[in-house]
Amino acid sequence: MTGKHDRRAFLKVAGSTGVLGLTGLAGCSGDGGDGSSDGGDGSDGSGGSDGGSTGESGSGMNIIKLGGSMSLTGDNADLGQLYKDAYELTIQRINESGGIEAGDGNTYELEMVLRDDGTDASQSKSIYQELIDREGIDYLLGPYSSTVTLPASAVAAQNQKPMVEGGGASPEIFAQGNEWIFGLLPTANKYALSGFDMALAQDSPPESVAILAEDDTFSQSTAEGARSKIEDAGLDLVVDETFPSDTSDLSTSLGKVRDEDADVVLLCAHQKHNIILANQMESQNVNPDMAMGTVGSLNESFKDEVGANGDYIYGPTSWDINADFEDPVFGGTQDFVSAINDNYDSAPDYHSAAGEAVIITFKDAFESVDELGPTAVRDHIRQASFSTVYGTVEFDDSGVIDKNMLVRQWQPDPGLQTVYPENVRQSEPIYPMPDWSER
Amino acid sequence: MAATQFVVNGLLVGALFAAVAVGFALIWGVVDIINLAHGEMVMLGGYTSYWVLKLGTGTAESSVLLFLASIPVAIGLLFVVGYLLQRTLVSRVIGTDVFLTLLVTFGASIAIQQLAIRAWTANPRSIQVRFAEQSMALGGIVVPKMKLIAFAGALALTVAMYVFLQKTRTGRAIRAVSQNPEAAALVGIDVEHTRAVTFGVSSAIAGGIGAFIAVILNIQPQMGLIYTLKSFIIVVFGGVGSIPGALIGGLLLGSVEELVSGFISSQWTLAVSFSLLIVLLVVKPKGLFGEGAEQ
Amino acid sequence: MSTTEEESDGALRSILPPKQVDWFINVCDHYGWALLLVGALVGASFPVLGLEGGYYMTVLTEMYLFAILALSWDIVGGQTGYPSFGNMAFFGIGAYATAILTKDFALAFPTAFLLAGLLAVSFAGLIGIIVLRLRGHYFAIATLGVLLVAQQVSRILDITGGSSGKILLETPTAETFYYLFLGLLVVEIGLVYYISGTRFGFVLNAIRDDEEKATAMGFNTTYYKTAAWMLAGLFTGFAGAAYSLFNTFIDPQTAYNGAWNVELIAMALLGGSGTVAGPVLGAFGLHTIIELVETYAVGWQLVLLGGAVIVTVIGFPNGVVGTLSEYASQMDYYKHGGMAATDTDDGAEVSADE
Amino acid sequence: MSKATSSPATDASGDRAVLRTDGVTKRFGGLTAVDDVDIEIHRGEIVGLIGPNGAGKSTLFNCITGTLTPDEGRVYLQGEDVTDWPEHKIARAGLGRMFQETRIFGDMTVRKNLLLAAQEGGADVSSLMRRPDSSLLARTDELLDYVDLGGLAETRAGRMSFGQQKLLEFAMELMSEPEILLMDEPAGGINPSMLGNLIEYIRNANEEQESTIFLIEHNMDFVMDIADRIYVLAHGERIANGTPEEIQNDQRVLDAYLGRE
Repeated sequence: MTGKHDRRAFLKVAGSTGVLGLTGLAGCSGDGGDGSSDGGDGSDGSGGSDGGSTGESGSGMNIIKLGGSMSLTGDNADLGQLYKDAYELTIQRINESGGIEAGDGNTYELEMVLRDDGTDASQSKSIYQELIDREGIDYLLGPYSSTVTLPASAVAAQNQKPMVEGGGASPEIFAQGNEWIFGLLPTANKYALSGFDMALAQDSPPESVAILAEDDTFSQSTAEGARSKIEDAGLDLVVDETFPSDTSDLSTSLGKVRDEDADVVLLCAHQKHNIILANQMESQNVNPDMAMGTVGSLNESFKDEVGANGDYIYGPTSWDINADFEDPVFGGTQDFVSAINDNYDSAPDYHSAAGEAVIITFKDAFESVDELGPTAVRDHIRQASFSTVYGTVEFDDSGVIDKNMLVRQWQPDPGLQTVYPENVRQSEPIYPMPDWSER
Repeated sequence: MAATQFVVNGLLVGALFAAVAVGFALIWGVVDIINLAHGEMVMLGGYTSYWVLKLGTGTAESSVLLFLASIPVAIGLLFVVGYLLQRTLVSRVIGTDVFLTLLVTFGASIAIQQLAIRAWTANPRSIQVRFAEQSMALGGIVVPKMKLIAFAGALALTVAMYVFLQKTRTGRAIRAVSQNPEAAALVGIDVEHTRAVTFGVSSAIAGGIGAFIAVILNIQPQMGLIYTLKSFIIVVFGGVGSIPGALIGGLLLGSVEELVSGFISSQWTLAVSFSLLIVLLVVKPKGLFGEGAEQ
Repeated sequence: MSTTEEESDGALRSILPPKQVDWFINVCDHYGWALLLVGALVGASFPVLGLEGGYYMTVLTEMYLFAILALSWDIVGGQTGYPSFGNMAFFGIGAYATAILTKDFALAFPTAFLLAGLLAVSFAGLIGIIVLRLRGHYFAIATLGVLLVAQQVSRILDITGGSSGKILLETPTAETFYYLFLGLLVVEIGLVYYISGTRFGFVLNAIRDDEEKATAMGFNTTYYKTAAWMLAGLFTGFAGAAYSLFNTFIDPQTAYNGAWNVELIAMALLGGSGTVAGPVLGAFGLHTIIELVETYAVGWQLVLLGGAVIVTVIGFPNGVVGTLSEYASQMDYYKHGGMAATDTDDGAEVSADE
Repeated sequence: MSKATSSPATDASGDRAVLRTDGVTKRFGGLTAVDDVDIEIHRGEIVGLIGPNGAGKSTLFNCITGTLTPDEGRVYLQGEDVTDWPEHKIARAGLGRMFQETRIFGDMTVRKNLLLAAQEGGADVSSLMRRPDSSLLARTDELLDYVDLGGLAETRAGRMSFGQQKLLEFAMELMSEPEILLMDEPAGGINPSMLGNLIEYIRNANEEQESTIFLIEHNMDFVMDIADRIYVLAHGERIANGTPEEIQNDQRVLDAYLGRE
């Protein structure tokens, strides 16, 4: 595990900021003095500029440091934990199996520095800046959620360090001409598309759609993608509502959905609003043929909260947990799934798999380049192609993986089932979903 | 038709806002403190009820009666929390600068909220109450049964509070302290204790409402702020120190918000309520129904 | 308003004799300008002495930023007695203004920066006319309302990039921002220090202590407090204007950050609100602590912030500088007879009219 | 406009009034707090205003200072109609006011309190943005010595005793040299020895600087001793006007006020 390394990093940091802390407080008091005599440790400087992110570990093995922030507390702590588990396990496995035989001929162990951003976008920039400057990290792991990833990606670009992320899907991230960012999730505008494809393939395809979208960057992108799909498919968009993140009551919006008798309800939002949706659809007596939440509707914690009200709800995923892709570290997808289940509390989902693929992306690059360095690694990642538990990884010109979403549904009997596309599905979708009075 | 439905939705939740605001107004009137941690009392009440059911029955699904039985627990526990909050923290800043009192309660609010996140994670939770039919339709208007029960519960709590203040000995002591603490002390009222009881009672009601919110909406550690802000708006609408005013203010705010979200967009509800608040403060600083909002 | 603490501080007295403190404060008072100059020079010399762009420069820059924000807050909150919970609204407006002007209108940063300041100050004037009629609780919550509404509006509008915000990759260098924030801070300290010795400054303090009396003495208080509010808006707006590009990213949550608003109040309070040095020192101190907590006690930052606010308010309401100068002035008072030449102690402070 | 009625008995004709009210009336709801009151005060006079509680004395003061706007009637300061002026403008035109409860700026130093009171330079920005010059500082020292607060210039005013604060407030009024000073119960709540000092200061100011003073007072000994002339209000109406002796012998006053005590 990385505990040992973390502690060493901790001590190093403690030493340098201790100086800052003391001098910082020793300003002058009294009117007019601005006390800017503090923090004067230019000599200490940035620990990173010399060390780079490679160095000697205690055991004589060379190490490469990967660093990033994650939502370990705050709104998205549950999902953040999935990434953290996957990162940790993958790195542990790599190191146990002898580390990485890099293209420069040396063997390296991986070390991870993962900070908590508390799901707060305003922390993101300073955390990444700190990781680069003080920890000397050259290879960045992306954070979770688009809002946090956006500022982090700007730091990567400015410092010219490659960042591979499995947690930010907003197309905004990739629309900046940023050449240092690589995303493993399909962009948000694709999230709802497979769901529509599935519905349109049914015997009695839907005619009208209601979109309820949270006003954050990710959800707005998913809604945007859905709108153009709806237009292309000739569907009727009967309700299109945007609501603020702190809303906890969707009953008025759902009332409109009921009055318009929409066939499909698409909730572009995170877990909290999926819970509200599931409960209030029942209490507002809304009976569409299909209800889908874009993120957070497939988690176990979602189902725990809503119980039977969550049945028949759909959600997209970028990864089929039942698939079997080859993987250089775990062997195959199923090995990964059981390894996560054995070692951690939370069951894996596509966030976990994407997290695994983030590490493998770097591993693949380190093994392939002749000389370790941010630019060489970046250049390799751009044209790399390899298989992981998550599937085949290849990035397009803007830095996003080329992948479509699968659709899963909570079914009363077997539970969560992959229902689309047909070639990988476990069961037929239960479509249309039964009315509340018939359950 | 649509408007009627929006107003009904608004009234149903507005009663909950009102009951929360009544406690907020009481603290404001009696102790002259804006309790920015008031929303956290709602949150804690919700979690109390949630955990009582979850630990008692192993699941957060419950029958109506079982759920209603959990409310006294929330009320009792929150009374203690409120009482202690006043005794340990707030009493130390009473009578100092307004702004210090705001900061202390705000500090308490952040601390409670963050500790709640650490204890229970930031995931939203809800209590499921089962009915054969979740809602009933009255002339085309959909009324969820549980919301109706919550509405009645909120009104009952508000009325109980009113009666408590008017008819009981403690209630009279509270009113005496609110009018003149010095004189109240002279006639033998323990002012500190009375203020703490005020905090306790207000928090208890907020806690009871929190339990209802856990059923009809959901609860989350950071949910408090919005209830504090709504309470403030409602109290300004209704006038400080007026329980009927707060009740009407709450119903009004609920309806306005639902109408805005129904006809415009729920993105605008907060902006509209606050703009109304500021306009009202400037035009009619004593509230629509109040006698004395003057600081 | 504020309570005086006459508690016996015998132990403190022997470690830190009030005389020394008094002397120290006098020195700082007398050589205020020299100290400011020295501070500015020391600050300006770090990059020359080899502080490269990077973590420490970022931390220092952020310290200057918070000092600007805390001092600006204090012009209105501490000096004039109008505690605003919505100062970050000016910050957000400044931040979005430069972001939009440089990215969408391709203006040069200096032009955008000045325009942003102008915009923030006009907004402050407009809002000030409305909210400065309110006092106490009402003022505090109304300003919070302004902040929340401004945030929500930026979330809805297209030009602000909606909830995605704006990424700004073409920015000046880290050194530029270092000097810009340092310069802003030095100018602001100088200005506030100067004002605090003029009758304009006295009027602001008078409004804080007793606004009715100030009016009865012939001061149009609306005029003065609006001026103070706009001054605060100007510097807060400038800080925001520089911040969006410094941060390379701006979104509604970052621009109108309610938590920062509390943080900067805590800074002013901790250092000593109503003084010049207090908010600046408070900002340096608290920001250092917050940086440390972010690194070591991950996830506890906000709990600590809440705790720190409570402890400060209850135990230390005058802040470091305020407590010290009060402590020193005790000396002064007793030296000149203190309460000796006195009379019935009032108790009759219940105001009959109003 | 002016009704020019009932000029006061002791009117030394030709002496222009510093302050004159003309039929001032103020109602609150159904209650008439001040009812058609005429007052005229001349340079160098000390005039008392007495009356039972609730007679409308403070309301009349508030109407004069502009804190309240009268429903009817006019207020003239040095011949100028100031009825509709904002409070601060009236103050700036030369009307000083001491409140019933002592009001000084507690968190500012004694010196700053005094500097604030100085009227020099008016209220325009350019003069306000200058630091106080040395002659002004010298004056503050002089005044502080005069009221026995010498040496306390740098003390936080709120730290001083109640009596000292009252003296500071008075010194502030001396500093601003108003055309007329309205005092609401200056003798209230301070001890006898300090009251003696205060009487002396008021007298001196009146004699040496020709200060004009209009004061509300409940302490009859004090007001009979110090005032040149006294107005009596009851139920909002002016029921008497005259020298202390005349007032003491006025039957209506005795009925309405003194009789009750």
